Amino acid sequence: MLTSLCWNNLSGDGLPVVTELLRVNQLVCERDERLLFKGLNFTLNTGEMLQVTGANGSGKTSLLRILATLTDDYEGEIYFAGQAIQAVLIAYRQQQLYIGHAPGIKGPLTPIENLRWLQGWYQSLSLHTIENALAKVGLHGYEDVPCYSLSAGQQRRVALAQLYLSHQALWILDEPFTAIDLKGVQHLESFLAEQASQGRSIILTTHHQLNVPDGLVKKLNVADYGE
Amino acid sequence: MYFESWADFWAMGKHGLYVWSCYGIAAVVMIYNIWVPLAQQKRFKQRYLRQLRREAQQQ
Amino acid sequence: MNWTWFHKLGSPKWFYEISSRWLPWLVILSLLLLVTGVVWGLAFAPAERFQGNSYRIIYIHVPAAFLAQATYVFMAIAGGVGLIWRMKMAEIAASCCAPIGASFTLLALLTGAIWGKPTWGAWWVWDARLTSMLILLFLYLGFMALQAAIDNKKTAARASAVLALVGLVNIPIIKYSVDWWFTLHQTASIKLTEKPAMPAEMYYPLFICLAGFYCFFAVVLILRLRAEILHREHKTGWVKALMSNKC
Amino acid sequence: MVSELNVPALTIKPVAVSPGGAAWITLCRDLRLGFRRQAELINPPLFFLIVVTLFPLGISPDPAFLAKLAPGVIWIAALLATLLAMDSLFRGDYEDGALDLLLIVPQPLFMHVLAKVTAHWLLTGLPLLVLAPILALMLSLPSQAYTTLIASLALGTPLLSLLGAIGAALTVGIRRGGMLLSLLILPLYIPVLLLGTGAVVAASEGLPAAGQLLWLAVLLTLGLTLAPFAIAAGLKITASG
Repeated sequence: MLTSLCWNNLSGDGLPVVTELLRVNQLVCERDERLLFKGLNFTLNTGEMLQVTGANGSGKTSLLRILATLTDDYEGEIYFAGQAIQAVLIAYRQQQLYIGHAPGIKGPLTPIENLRWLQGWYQSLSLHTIENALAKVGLHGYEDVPCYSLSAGQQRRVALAQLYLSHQALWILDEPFTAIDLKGVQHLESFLAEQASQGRSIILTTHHQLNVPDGLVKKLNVADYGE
Repeated sequence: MYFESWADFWAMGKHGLYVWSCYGIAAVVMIYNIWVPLAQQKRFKQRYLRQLRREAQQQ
Repeated sequence: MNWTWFHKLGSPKWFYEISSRWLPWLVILSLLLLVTGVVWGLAFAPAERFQGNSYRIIYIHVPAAFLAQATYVFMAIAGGVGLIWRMKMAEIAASCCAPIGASFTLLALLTGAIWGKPTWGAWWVWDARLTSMLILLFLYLGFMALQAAIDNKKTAARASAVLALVGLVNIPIIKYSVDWWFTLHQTASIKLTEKPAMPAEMYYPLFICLAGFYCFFAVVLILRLRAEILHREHKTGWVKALMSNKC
Repeated sequence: MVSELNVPALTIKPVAVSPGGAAWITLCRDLRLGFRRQAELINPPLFFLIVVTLFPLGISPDPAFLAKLAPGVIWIAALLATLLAMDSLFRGDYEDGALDLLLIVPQPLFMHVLAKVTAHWLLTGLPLLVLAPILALMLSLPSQAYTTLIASLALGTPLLSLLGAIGAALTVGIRRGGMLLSLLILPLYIPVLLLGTGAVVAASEGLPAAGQLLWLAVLLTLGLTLAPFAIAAGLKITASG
C-alpha cells in the first residue's frame, strides 16, 4: 500500500531498498517571532543514529516535531528516501515511530491496552508479542496493572516497549532516557546500537554521552544554526 | 427640503428622538472605528521612537 | 494566469505603499457618499405613509446590517486564504476585520431596536432579522475571543480562520432556521408592517448610503491594516527606514 | 545487499492497518477509557436531570404550564449537558501526549476524529436519550410527543457532539478553554435547538413533526461529512502551535 512511491533500486521480492533515508536542507523554524534555527542541513542514512544536542529551548523538540510531521510550520525541504515528504506523507508516517516528551500512556488503561492502541495502526499484535516486549523493558508482572499505579519511569518504559514491537525504519525519540534508571539506560543503549547496526535509523535527543560504538552516532547541535 | 422649517426638521414629526439617537450612535461607532487604528499607530510610533533613542544611547 | 499580482498582494510592504496612495482618494469618496446619502435621506426624502419619519433610520440600519454580513464573509474568505496559502496579509486582514464587523453588527442591532420602539411599541422584539443579527454578533465575539485567547499569533490566526469558515457555512443555516422559527411564532403586531414597498426616491439615498458605508469600511480596514503591518513588521528594514525619516 | 556506502540497506515493508480498523481501535480504546472512569460517566445525565428539575421549582409546578415548557427545557438541558462534557473530549489526550500520536498516524485523521466523537457521544449523548422520557414525564409532556422527543434527541445529540468537537479541537490548547468553548459553539447550536424544540412542540400539539425531524437528519448528515474535516484542521493547528 505504498502510494505514489517510486524507489531507485528494488530488492529481490519487489520491496524497495533504501540507503539514504532522510535528507533535510535549509530548514528554518520560527517560534513566536523567535528564530530557533535556520539553514539546518543533515542527511540520515539507514543504520545511523543522530544525536540532537543543544541547550534547553534551542529548538531540539521543535526539530523533532517537524521531522515527525507534527507541524508544517517551517521553511525548507525534507526528503524521505529521495522523495519530498509531502508527496509520500502516508508512506513516511508508516515508517516512523515517534515517542515524545509525554509518552501518550493513558492512566486507567493497562500496559497491554496502551500498547495495543499505540501500535494498533501499524500492525495487529498478538498478546504474546506484547507480553515479551514488556518483559524486555523490565515490566514483567505489571502487564495488567492500570498505568496510573506505575511510576513515571515505568510508564515511560511502557512507551519504550514499542521499540521491541515496531518494524518502522525510522525512530524519533525525544529524551528517551528521562526517568529511566542506570541499568535500564545501558540496556536501552545496547538495544538501540544493535537495531542501528541492522539498518534502522534513530534520531534521539539526550543530554548524556551515549556509550555506543562511535561509528554509529552522528551529532547535530541545533544551537550552531541558531541566531 | 421636505420639512418646512428647521424646527420641523429637528422634531421629525414626534419621531425625532429615535431618529437622532440612531444617527448619534452611528456617528459614535464610525468615529470609534477611525480613532482606534490611528491611536494604535501613534502609540506604536512612540514606542518605536523610544526604542530607537535607547539604542542610540547604547552605542 | 500569472500569479504575481496574487503574491504581490501578499507582501505587506507592497500593500503599505499602494494603500498610502489610494487612502486619500478613498477618504474623500466615502465622505462625499456618506454626506450626500445621509442629507438626502434625512432632509429631502419623503416621509413614509405608516411610520412617518421614523423610517429614516433605515438609511443607517440597512447599510450597517449589509456591511456586518459582508464583513463576516470577507473575514472568513481572508482567513481561508491565509490558512490555505499561508499568506501573512490575509491573516492580518482577517484579524483586523473582526472588530469593524462587530461594531457594525452592534450598530445594526441598536438602530434596529430603536427603530422597533415607534413601529412595534417595544425596545426589543424577537424579529427574525434582529435575532439573526444578534447571533452574528455572537459569532464575531467568539472569533475575537478565540483570537485573543491563543498567545502564538500564527496559531491564533489559523485557528480563528477555521472558526470563521465553520461560521460561514452555518450562517445560511442559522438565517433560515431563525426565519422559519419567526414565522412560526409571529405576533400580530409585526405582521402588519412587513417590508413596505418603497417608492424610488426613498431608494436612491439608501444606495448612496450603502456605497458610502462600503467605502467607509474600506478606509477603516486599510487604516487598521497599516497600523497592524507596522506593528508586526517593525523588525524589517523598510519599516525602520520609514520610521527614521518620518520623525 | 550492502551499497557502496557499506551501509546496511533496509527493505521497507509497507505496514499499516486499514482506516476502518484503526478507527475501530480508537473507538474501543475511548469506550474502555470511559468505562474505566465510571465516576465521570454519570456527570452528564446527572447534570441533565438536575437542570430539568430546576425548572418546575423555579417557575411553577402547574402541569399545563409545564407541558408548554417541556420541549424547550429538555432540549436546552441536553444542549448544556453536551457542551459541558465536550471539554473532556481532547483535553485528556492533549495533556498526556496521546493527541500528538493521533496526528501522525498513517490513516486519515478524519476516521480517528469520527471514532473519537462517536465514542464521546455514546458515553455522554446516549444517556441523555435514555433519561429523556423520565424527564418528559416529570414535565408532564403530552404522551403523543414522546416518540418525537426521542427521535429528535437521537438525531440532535450526535450533531451537538460534532459541532462541539469543532470548538473543543480549537480550544484544547488554551488553558481554561472550557468557557471559551461554549461562547464559540453556542451560536452554531441554535439551528439544532430550534428544529429540535420545533419538532417536539409540533408533536405535542398533534401536528406532524416529520418536517423538523427530516431537517435535523439533513443537518446531521452535513455534520457527519463536514465537521470531522474542521475538527482535524483544528487539531493540526493546535499541535503545530
